[in-house]
Amino acid sequence: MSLLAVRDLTIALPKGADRAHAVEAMSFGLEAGEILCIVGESGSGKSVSTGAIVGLLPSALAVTAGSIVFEDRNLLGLSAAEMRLLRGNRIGMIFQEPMTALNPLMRVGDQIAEALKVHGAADSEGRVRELVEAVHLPDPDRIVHSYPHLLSGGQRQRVMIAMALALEPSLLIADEPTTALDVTTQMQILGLIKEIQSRRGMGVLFITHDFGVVAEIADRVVVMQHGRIVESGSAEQVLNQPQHAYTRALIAAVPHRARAIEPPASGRPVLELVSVRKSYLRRGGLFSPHVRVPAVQDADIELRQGETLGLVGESGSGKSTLARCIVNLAKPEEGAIRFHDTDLRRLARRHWKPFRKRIQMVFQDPFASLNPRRRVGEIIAEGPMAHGTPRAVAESKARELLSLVQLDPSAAGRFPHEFSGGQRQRIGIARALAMEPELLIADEPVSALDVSVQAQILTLLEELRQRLGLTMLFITHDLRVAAQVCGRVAVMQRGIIVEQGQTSEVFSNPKHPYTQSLLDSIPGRHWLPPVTR
Amino acid sequence: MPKLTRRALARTGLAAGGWAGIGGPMLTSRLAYAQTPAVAPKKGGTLTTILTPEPPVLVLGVNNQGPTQLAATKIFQGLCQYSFDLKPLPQLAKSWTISDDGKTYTFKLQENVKFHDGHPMTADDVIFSIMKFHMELSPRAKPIFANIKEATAPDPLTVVLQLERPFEPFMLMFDATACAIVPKHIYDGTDYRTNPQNQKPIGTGPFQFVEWQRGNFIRMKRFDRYWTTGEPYLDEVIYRIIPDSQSRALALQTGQVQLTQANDIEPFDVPRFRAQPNLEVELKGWEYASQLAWIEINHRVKPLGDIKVRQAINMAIDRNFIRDRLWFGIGKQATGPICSTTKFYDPAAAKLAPHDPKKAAALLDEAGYKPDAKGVRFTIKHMPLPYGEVWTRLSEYFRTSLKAIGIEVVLETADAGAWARRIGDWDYETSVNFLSQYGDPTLGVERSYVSTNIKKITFTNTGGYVNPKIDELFTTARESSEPAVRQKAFSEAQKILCEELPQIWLLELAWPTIHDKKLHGVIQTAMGPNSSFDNVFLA
Amino acid sequence: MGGAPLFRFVLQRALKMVVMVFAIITANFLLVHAAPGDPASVMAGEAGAADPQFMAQLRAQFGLDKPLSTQLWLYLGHVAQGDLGMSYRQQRPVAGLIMERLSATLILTGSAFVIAIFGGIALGALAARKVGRFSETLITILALGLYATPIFWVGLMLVLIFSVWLDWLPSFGMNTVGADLTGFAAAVDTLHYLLLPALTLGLFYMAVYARLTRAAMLEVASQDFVRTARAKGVPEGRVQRHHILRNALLPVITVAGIQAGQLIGGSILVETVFAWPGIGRLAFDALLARDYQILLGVFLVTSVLVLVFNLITDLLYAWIDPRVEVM
Amino acid sequence: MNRFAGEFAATFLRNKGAVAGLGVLVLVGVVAATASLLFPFSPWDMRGMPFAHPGEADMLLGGDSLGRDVAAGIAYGARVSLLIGAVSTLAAVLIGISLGAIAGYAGGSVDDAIMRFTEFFQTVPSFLLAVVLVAIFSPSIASIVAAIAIVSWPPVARVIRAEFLSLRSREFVHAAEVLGRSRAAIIFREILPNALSPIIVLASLMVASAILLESGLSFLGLGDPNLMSWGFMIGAGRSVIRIAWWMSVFPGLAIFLTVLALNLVGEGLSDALNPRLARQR
Repeated sequence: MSLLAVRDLTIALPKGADRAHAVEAMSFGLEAGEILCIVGESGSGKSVSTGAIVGLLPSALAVTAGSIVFEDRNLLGLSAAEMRLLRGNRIGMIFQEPMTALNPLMRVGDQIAEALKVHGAADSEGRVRELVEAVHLPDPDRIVHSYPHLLSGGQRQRVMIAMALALEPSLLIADEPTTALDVTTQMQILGLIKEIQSRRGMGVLFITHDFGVVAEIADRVVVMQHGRIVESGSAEQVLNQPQHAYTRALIAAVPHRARAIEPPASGRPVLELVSVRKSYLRRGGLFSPHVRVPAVQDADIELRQGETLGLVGESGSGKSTLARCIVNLAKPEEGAIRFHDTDLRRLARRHWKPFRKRIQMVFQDPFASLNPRRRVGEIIAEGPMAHGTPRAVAESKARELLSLVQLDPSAAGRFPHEFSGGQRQRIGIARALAMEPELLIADEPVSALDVSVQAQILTLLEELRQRLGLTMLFITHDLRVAAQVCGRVAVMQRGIIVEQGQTSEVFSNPKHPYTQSLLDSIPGRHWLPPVTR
Repeated sequence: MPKLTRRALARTGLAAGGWAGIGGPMLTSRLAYAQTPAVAPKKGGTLTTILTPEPPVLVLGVNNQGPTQLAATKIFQGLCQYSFDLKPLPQLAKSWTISDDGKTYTFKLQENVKFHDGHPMTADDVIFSIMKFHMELSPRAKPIFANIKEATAPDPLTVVLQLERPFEPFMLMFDATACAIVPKHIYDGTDYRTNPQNQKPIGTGPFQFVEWQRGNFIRMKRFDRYWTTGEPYLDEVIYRIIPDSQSRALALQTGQVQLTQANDIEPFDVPRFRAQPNLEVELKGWEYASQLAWIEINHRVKPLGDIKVRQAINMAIDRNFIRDRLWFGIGKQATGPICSTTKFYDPAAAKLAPHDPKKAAALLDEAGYKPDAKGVRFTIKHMPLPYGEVWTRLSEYFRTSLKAIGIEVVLETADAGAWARRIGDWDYETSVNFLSQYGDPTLGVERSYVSTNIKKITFTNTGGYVNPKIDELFTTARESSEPAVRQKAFSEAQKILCEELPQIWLLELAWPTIHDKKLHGVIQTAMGPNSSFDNVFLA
Repeated sequence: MGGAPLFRFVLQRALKMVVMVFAIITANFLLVHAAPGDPASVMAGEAGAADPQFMAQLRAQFGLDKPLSTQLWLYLGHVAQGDLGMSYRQQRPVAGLIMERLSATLILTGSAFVIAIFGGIALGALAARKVGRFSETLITILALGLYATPIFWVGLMLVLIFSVWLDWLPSFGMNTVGADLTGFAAAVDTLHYLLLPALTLGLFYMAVYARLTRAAMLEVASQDFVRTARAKGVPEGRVQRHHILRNALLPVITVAGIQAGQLIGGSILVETVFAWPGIGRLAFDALLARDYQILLGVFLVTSVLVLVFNLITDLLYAWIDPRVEVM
Repeated sequence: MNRFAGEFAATFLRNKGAVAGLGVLVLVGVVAATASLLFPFSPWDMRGMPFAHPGEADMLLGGDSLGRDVAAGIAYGARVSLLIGAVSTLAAVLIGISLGAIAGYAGGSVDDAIMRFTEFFQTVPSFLLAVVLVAIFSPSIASIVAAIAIVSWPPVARVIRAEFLSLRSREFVHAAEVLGRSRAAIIFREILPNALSPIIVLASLMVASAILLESGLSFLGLGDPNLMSWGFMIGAGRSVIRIAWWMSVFPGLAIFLTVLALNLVGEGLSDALNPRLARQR
């Protein structure tokens, strides 16, 4: 008998949604001691199905058919009170966003103790400490008495795991538990989950969109698309011999093609950063004075005509700040930012204007980077118009650009919210290209996108770069992406560029230990996706 | 009905012994009022009543506002008080004589009068109060007391005032509200306004000050060494400060207070209280004050200087409506510049044109003020009196009445501060005003009409009316010591003023005094609730 | 929060408050003196007669004959020494006048605040808990209704019901005069008088806090940590109280802090209806009589009260929310 | 605004309270607009006996202490109340938006200065300040509107500032900056339109509180004496409440309904403009 057996689970979406069911006829089993990954892109129904298992579906959704048998009991037949007794007791859960998943007003220790208390277990301090130690949190005594905001994301996720494990559940449901974490942290958390799972023989239901993570952790895999399971099997099998077209497409989209080694760019330097320094004044709290926090320290970068430089680092490494300094969204305190032979840092706002045409930027969040109240056509045309292009010219150009980024020119009359994330990112790219820039700065342009869309955008950028001869600064936290896109990379850690050089050189022979640890943390780094097609 | 106790009778009887003069046999009226006492006086009890708005201080002279007078007359007393027909009655003065030339006034004081701090009251205190205290503090008393050539005290209980010129209404200046007797030993040589004792006033009255919680209440208790033995009857008098008129009415209705006076109760509530069986509503007691309300007109503003315009306005207004609908029958329609309760009122001379809007419109047509397309002849501004709701209603009625004859009235609200300033600065077109007449036209009427009193000060002839004949008539009346001569002058003045209408007189005000029927002796003189309450009792 | 940083914080805030208070005094001084009419003319009006000499004498006595800037300078100097000046009309130190009546206002607004905050949070929490049910609708309607009714109107209706019809509670004043009660009896007596005005003032703000609490709870209920709590198997009641309500209180506290001033302002109306001897009424009467010193004093005292209240709110916030310290 | 508007309308219309509120507001608006047709005479005209009971002398809602028609007063008063509510709110919103936008966009010491200024207005009790302002500049519709606007802009400034602070760091604003657009274009074309939805909600509530504030001022005798407003009517009627309850009950009801309606509409707007929260209802 399986630990968990889901049969023909069907969950209806409310009327007016884009499809009838969030999950349709879903069946799978999970054995004790096994890690099952449910993989799918956003909207595939993978999270909804776990909600049904633990009885925490949003009120708008309802299970219309199927059964969920856990430890010989059909969970769908249990009352809310009975479900509550199972949750946190027999079934533990961890979620995606560690930053918001803990009650900010409760001490960490109290939150762990609460998990024990509500199920009638002894909530002694000793037990809480034990749990904290079990998830390898440093300085358990301090952590137990800390409030969540003092902990890093990885630490919080460990607290979540400690809480989920408090009563030694037989089933752990992990819903994208590492998605919001940096790669190095992600690797540690994955290791921890695996360690605990093998020690306790739990069944783990692991939701993810990342095939790298799957390769890292899964015993078996279920692939979902549009609420249906399209393929399932052992990890080995699904990863290396995917059967379903969708699975194959997903795997193919994982960036893996190392860029062909190019000769070092020999053009004249477009952009030179010399000893750029930028710090932030962090507002003190009620009781503490303001603090100056360095964000970028002594950054030196040279970017030559036609090359793509990758700026790689984890969150908080200062890579985005550096990009913002280049386009004058942030004012560096020291150093020079030479664009051709002009030091941009010293320019006043109005003298900056001519350079706006020449340096453009693509942003990370396709939802936040387009003004929701403006039509797409206006969004693209407004840049050139601000620089004197007549409206009619700018608008017809906007339609051309829409075709260039493979959107229908009729999109010009619509609003951003009518488009998907990938489409919006294309609009963002079109907006930047409308200025006909020499230098394009792409700040994590694909990190908010699903893998398949990510691949399309990367391909588009590469095509455009070659066609238009763009020089590009590409900022990313994803080493796979960097490897695919960039000729050279610079690795940043805590505001300092620790290493830079040819991509192949840096990745195959890292000089700096941090670069090494980044490379070691690439999920599924030992797995080479099969080249289909 | 007002009652007079045996004690009071004995006192007045004593005073009746052989004093004569122009003041004449002054006791008749009070005696006439002394009807059979229905209830025997009883000692004890607390009278809770209302004061609104809260006075700034309780020393008469330092402040002479209405509420101050109400409360402070229990603490301070004057030399005399007045009967309903304005004859002087003794208070701190036991008796008085006036020389035949009308220039020498001799007052005999009551014996055994003590201030609340135990000091005996003597002629020195009286002379100090008249010649220094009120002379400095009271703009009303100053010009009259300035006429005193010499004040002397032949003995501690006699005061002799020697006037420069005879002044017939002089005896009307000696009640507590006009000239309260204050302790010389406390005030002499100090700044009267800032004397710390002002916060804990000391007088000779039947009640002594105990406690004042600002915004809440003023408490006074019986003064045990009061100069009339056995009085006062009440143990305590409490004035509660209740700013909201409905709360005041409710307090009276529920018996939380036993007495309301002055403007405590809005006129429209009075019928209700008349119907309440345990309460009694009295309208007498304001004969000395005799307040006359009018539409204040600034003659400098066109076309208000035009006599025809004023006559038209006069005819546009229905005084019966004002009395019956706004004041709910309280008060009396004005017939001229002098109240019917004031001396020298002449019913034959004081005749105003009756309410007649048609004639009013015709008069305006005739004077050349033709209505425009919207029916408006001209627009004037009007500043309502900021003393309560009924005055606002009055101004609204004024606006409606004038609209009917084609005069547009725009109201401009001013609070008490702004109102007083703007009237004093002549910065108004029309407003409403009411003034006390203090029993004699020379004291309270003349000031509003003579050209010599056109000043940038409130309660002068702020409207700027000028008529030499009127100036002459009032001067004659002021300077003559012959009542007949004075009457003639006043009669003629009333006739002229009723034709020229320098102001549009509306109503002789009366203020309802409403009290629990258990409370006796509230209204006995023309001072009404401003009397000392020494013989008021609960039974 | 440790001792030293707390001390430094309070010190900094105190400095800021002093600057703010002087700015307020200056602005109000200029505003109040822009009013037409001065105390001398009002007093002359009240005296029933006046002459120019008398007026000039009054103005000289009050210092109103000096240039405005000199008057302001003198006033600021006095305030810095803790002297709020003399009331023109009452001839008493303003500080004393205000102090006499401040406690009445504090009692009134304090109890109103307690009624408002506890009642409001309770009702709001209940409404959030019962979303979509009848009791939620009832609470929402009640809150909206109270929110939409003029405050003095509520006062009048309460008086009509409880004083006139039922005769349970006195309709005006603050205590039974002459009863000479002390200790507990006096407190009970005052409580009798306090009930209606405090309720009148409190109900409006109760509606505000109820709405706010409900909204905040719904907002918090959608946050991740609530899902975490449920996933731990925490019972619903505990989820509501320990996780949702505690977090939802933060915005309520913020708003309550900001509204402290409004509560004092609103007490003018309530003090008028119930003849409550507080400073709101004092200020209004002073305004009508152009008694600048009192008016300025009331502005000063209420501003200080508001600032102190804001400080308390911030400290309370910091005490409840551990994040504030390092924000 | 095709789909935007459609979704907005749909969410709004789902909220029964908001629809009812809108209905009441429309009714009040219609009565205000047609007052001179419904009652072709001045609301100050004396039409019958003082204190005529409702229904007497052709006065549906009775007469007041001078025999003026209460119903006419309410109809004409609707104009004044709505006018005062709308104009003062508009003024407050304009002040608040300007200051809040400058503070939020400029940041730094400008922000500090403006926020101190705002705090200043929030420190002085607002009703007290309104009373003083109206008293000093003598009660008239202009001074009342100005006073209400002066005491009610700070929340707008705070909200706008907060929105600006958050929107300023949004990527589409950065994009506009990188495109080289002018500051004015960024403020007015990019940020402001996105900051308005909380202001729309706030404004509907501010109109409501302005009407309440006006009635409070009138209650203290600080209303415009030349305009028939609901606050004035209550002020005039409350003292005779035992004789003529209808004089204060009906205008009180008018205020109550209008303010309630505005609040309901405000909530509906809030839900429709923040669909995420609305779904939880």
